[in-house]
Amino acid sequence: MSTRGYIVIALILAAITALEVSTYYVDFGPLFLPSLLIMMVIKFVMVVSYFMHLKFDNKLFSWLFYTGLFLAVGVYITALATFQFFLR
Amino acid sequence: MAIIERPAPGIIVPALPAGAPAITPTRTFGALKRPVASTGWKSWLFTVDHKKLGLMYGATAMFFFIVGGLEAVLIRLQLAAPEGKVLNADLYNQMFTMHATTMVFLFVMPMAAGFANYFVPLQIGARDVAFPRINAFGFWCFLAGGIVINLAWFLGGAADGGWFMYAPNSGPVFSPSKGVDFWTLGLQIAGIASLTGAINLIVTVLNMRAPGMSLMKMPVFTWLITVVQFLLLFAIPVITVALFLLTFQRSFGAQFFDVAAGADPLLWQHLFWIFGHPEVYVLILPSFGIVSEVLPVFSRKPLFGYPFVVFSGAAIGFVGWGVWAHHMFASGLGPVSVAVFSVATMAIAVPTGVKIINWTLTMWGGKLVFSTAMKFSVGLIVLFTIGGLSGVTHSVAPSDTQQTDTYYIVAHFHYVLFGGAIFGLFSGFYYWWPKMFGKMLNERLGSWNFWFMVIGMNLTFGPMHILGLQGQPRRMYQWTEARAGEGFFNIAFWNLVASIGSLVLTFGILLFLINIAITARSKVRAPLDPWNARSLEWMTSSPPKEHNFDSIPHVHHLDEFFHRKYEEDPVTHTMREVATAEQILAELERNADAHIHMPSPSYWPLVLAAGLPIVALGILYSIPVAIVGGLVILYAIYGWSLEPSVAADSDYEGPSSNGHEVGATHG
Amino acid sequence: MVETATHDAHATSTGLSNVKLGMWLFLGSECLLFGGLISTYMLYRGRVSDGPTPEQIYDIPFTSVSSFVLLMSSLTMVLAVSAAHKRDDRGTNLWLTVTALLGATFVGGQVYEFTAFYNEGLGFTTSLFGSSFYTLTGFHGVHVTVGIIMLLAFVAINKRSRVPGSKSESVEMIGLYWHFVDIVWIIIFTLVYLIPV
Amino acid sequence: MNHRRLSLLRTGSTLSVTMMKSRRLALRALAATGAAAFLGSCATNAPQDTWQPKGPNAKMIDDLQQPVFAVAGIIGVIVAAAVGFAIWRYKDRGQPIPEQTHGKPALEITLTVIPALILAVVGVFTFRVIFDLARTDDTQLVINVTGQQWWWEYDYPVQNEWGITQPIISSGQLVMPVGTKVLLRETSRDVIHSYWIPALNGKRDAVPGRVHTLRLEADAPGIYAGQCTEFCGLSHANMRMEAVALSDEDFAKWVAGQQAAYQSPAEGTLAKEGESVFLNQCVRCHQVEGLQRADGTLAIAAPDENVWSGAAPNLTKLMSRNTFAGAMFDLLRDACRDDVWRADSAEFGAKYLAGVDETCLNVNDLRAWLRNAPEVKPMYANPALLADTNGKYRGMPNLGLSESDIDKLVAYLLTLK
Ligand code: HEA
Ligand code: HEA
Ligand code: HEC
Ligand code: CUA
Ligand SMILES: [Cu+2]
Repeated sequence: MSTRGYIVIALILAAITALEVSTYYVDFGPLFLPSLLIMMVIKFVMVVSYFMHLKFDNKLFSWLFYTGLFLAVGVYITALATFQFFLR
Repeated sequence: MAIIERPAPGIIVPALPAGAPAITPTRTFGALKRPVASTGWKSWLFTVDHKKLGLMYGATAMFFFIVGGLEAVLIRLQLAAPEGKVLNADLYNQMFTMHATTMVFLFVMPMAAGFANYFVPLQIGARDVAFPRINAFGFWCFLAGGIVINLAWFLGGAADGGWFMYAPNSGPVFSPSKGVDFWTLGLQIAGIASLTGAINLIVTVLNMRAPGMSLMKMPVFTWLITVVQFLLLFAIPVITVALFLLTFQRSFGAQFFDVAAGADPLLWQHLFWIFGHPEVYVLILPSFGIVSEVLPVFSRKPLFGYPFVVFSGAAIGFVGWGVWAHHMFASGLGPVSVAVFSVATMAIAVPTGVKIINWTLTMWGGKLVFSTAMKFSVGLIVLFTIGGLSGVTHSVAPSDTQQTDTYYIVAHFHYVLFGGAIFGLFSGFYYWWPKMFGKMLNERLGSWNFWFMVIGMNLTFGPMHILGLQGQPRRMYQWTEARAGEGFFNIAFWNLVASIGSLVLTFGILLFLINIAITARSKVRAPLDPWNARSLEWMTSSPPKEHNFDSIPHVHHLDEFFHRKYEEDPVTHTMREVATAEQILAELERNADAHIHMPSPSYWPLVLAAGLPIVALGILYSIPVAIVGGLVILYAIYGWSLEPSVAADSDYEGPSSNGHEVGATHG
Repeated sequence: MVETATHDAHATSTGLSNVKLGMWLFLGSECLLFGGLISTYMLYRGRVSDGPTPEQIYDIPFTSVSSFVLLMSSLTMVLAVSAAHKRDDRGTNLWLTVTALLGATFVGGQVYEFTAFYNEGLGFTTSLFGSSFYTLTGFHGVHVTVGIIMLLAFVAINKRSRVPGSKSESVEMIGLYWHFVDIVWIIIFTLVYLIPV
Repeated sequence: MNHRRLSLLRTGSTLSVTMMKSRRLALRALAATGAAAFLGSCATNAPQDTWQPKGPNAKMIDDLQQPVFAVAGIIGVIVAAAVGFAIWRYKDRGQPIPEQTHGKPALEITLTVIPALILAVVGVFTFRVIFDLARTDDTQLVINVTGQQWWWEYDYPVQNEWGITQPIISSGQLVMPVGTKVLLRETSRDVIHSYWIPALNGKRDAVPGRVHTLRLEADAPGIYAGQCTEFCGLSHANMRMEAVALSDEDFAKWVAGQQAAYQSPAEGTLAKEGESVFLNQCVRCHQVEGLQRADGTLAIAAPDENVWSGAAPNLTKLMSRNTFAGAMFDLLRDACRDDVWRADSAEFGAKYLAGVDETCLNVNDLRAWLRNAPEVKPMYANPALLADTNGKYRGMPNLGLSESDIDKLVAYLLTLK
């Protein structure tokens, strides 16, 4: 990827961050939580895919990393669910 | 210790000159010169050789086995009769906590790590692991952790909260001695060993296989060890979090498990068991791997359903992540969670069953040779199944609410741990001893060893099924005649039987120690291929040379070694010997590689690991000491990162010149 | 320097570099570490005892700026990696130094934030919220600090041409670690700061 | 909460229940023959036997687990037999090295699917029982249960239909009416404990900061033994409990007795002297409802200032129970105790309600307790350890009483009925 490409990615990331922060000032209503989470995931995936090159690298790296990531997400969400965390 | 004595090279002396490879020091950063010795105590202290480290893991773990076993015997002596007086309540609580901690973290895990270290590189045809220095660092962390945990015995009392250390009972008020602090910090340090070991071995397996060794040609032991390393890779950080929270609460006043502040004690339980359940598979899978090596060798048949065994191993590893709350069926999770975890737990019996079935079918139609190793493996099949089936009765959550925290659970996990994990390890001792030391353990004594252990183990843990179903709870320093009942199920009788059984068991294990001692003195060398084995680790001298293989073999089959020795008769479909082990080795020697770069010894791993217990003790007694420890660590990291993994002129010149390198990297 | 010692990637079974595989494995493992800390925080964030609540003390504009700084440090990091691949030593050192400075700005912000919170009555031992907040963000801060040390140490060693092994790979590894610390913050920023209790 | 409400909800699924039953019968027969052959005859099993349900909740568990044990047993036997056969049949007798077969996928898959199916069936029944055991909507009597190091407190909230017009606080023995759906609401004041009366139901942890429910129901009057089963520190082994089931009439008498007004001992008796010792020494921690100080004010205990867990057993009706100190010691001499425990259903209530009198009192253990409690029951009640607990005791301390004070106290305690 070219330097320019990286800068474009960074700008997009910056823009999303700005949007995220704006939720703090503007009322997004019921979209608030989903939109924040989606923006978070987009940023995450962009950094991982482009800055960390996962998108272009050998698939094995993705397997190793995403196994850990999804395991963490699955296990901890389940654990929180047993605390009725998502019902409160 | 006898087993770390490095024996002289085997009888089949390879063509290579026996002299130590020439390694000269390079000037590196640091106060000391780079260590070079390849014999003497320094060669052990600074070694990065996976085989030496494997033996060091093994010897240290064996020591802790005896410690943990003696603790167990004290427990049984106390419980032999009602109102036991051998230990008081406080000591008893420390005893079972440390018994479990020692057995799980300081015996089975490092013993398996020892086998993995020694044999995974050999089985995949590598010259060392991917990161030899990190490997050495791991061993020293394990040792340091074990020392820190046990130091508490001498500094005011050991940990006393049970091995799962439930909050808030493990908090500063309810467990006022420093035992729990030593426990958390010690486990934290030992955890580093497991984590670094996991990364190291996974990379080794992925990257350092001999040419032709595809993943589905790897020996099952290596496969299951790899699964274990993934379990550790993802489980260790969870216990790390739990331990940090507890340390922060006990040492720095954080409130994580302080109910008065609104904390929920179930948080600890979740964190512990999210780690803890994968952990039990960490304990058993290496033994499953060993058994999967031993059974085919002594049945003279390949493992039945190799891909099923491999995939079921991976499946166990995976499903094992979704069942942790079966340790919490009585904790008050609510019916939905309980139901989900109950059914998930049942599911795990399926892949485990696949293994049992395949082992039995491996024996089916074979030509069974009952060496001691084979006996232990067959013993495992039956005894583990008993433990696994009682596990299934726990998985039925409502009946578990009757069973949990009784001796019925204690029976379950000793059957899977002793009848499973330990029997597997013993099978491995007998099977691989000639490989590691060039001498055979005595088979006659081995047979006695086996039978005493089988009988002792059933006498000890069999009655615990009855005790538990009769309602005797765990972790009671005394039991009372008043609630013993009468007749066949009388608790007093079965407690006594269990205690006697533990002495039988002790005698059985003593026979093993005697066997080691006798073997160490014996001058008889083991034959090159004593068992008619099948996999690559047998395709080199016993014990293997520092660089493992003179030339890296090219692999064409699962069970490569066997297929070099035998060919199928196209008419009768029976196997015909076409080459002896000696011939195959001689062939490898003729093609020996030139320019073998072996990683050079280094003292940084030891220095780095030594910094950790200093920090730990500093946290407990005086922060300046902790800072000193931190400086030691920084110094060691700095020195380490400037040191090349292979000293400049350590090239080992072999007779021929088709170059092959170790493939070990920086690290 | 013994370049032969560090194995060239093509000689491994997968063709991938050992160190890089190791690094990704480590990062996969770190997911479970931070997952645990984040879950602990999520469970406890509303449990404030008598102490201040998150809404009372969080300074969203301030944290937004420092989050932004950290995000941009990922850009400079990736430029450093790029330069290293081009064997541009000066560029590498320059971008690494900038990255370290941005990281230090972030950590400085965190130190300021911690002091401010402390002055507003939120200590480590004040409430479950306090304990879990400081533990989570503290762990992250320590990770950033370690990253800064790695960056600066590399620059120092590089200037004296004493880097063992492949330079570009070393920079890439530091980069992976650094970006990981950044993505953890992306999650923390949303879950901890932006989503109210 | 409806007194004696008949549960009609159950009849809804008669069909599936019968189906379940017939299958269960077959499996049970198998299990029974297996067990009989293996275990021999049944004598008096230990009082905490988990295979002898004495109430519908425990029965539900037992009905579920018996077939599971049977299935597990059968599978165990099959595996052992297969291994045994292979050992015997394929032992090396000089036969040639066999063909190197690598497996038969069809066989493999069959042998994988069968266990999966068995477990699926077990899973379905397990589901049902889990949810049945979690029900709270058919409760007839509620009792709050609080665990602490190392005893249980029972608190009967006001329930007029049971004649409970003021809260009853008791410890050690849980008294409940027979054939009644009792719901325990459990919590803890310090660490996690677990409430378990095996004959009546499985365990449920008592977790500080949380309230968990547990259904109990006994079929017949009697005493059912239990034990704290979550490791809770030093005296975990000594934290026992008993559930006492009484007929409705007897339960009503018990309730009345518990609510009876306090009667101060007559002037001039040893017991009266004991009362003043009690006021001096014990009221710090132990509440006796209605007990008045010399100046006529009510004596209110302040255990929270003296005991880390914040409570000590309420002694108002101490002698109405048979045990003390977390049911570790008997208040009754052995002979009297056996008389109560072995009484048949008809006589049991009367014998239990008689409580403890001078002839039956187990003086030795009670005196030993008063003389030096931490010596007979391990507790962190050593003043040297108080630094960790802001000067509070964990458990009852050694009060250094003189023998004559103990005489007086015993006499006084005997009046608390
Ligand atoms: C080596 C370690 C090991 C292994 C392999 C297992 C294996 C299993 N364990 Fe065990 N377990 C422990 C170690 C282990 N366990 C420990 C240490 C504890 C206690 C911790 C503590 O509290 O201190 C514990 C506790 C424990 C509990 C909690 C009990 C309680 O505290 O209340 C439960 C509950 O479900 C459980 C279930 C299981 C199951 C279902 C399996 C299964 O994996 C077993 C599967 C195997 C088989 C079933 C046999 C072979 C299969 C066949 C022949 C196929 C046909 C079978 C059927 C159709 C049933 N275990
Ligand atoms: C791998 C794990 C492992 C192993 C191998 C063992 C082995 C043994 N265990 Fe262990 N045990 C656990 C793991 C293990 N245990 C765990 C996890 C717990 C739960 C703890 C808790 O509740 O927190 C537990 C709890 C536990 C209890 C319950 C305590 C309680 O709840 O109160 C008991 C009681 O009998 C017991 C007994 C034994 C015995 C008799 C052995 C025997 O097999 C030991 C045999 C070994 C030896 C006897 C060593 C040989 C020694 C020699 C040969 C010495 C001779 C040499 C010289 C004199 C120089 N164990
Ligand atoms: C500092 C607090 C404290 C004081 C003072 C104290 N006790 Fe106790 N006592 C306790 C605690 C706590 C227990 C529960 C101990 C256990 O069972 O683990 C207890 C238990 C008892 C029991 C058993 C009660 C039951 O129902 O199980 C009796 C009887 C008793 N105490 C009598 C006395 C008498 C008489 C005195 C005064 C001479 C006294 N106690 C003083 C704290 C105290
Ligand atoms: Cu209370 Cu164990
Ligand atoms: Cu488990």
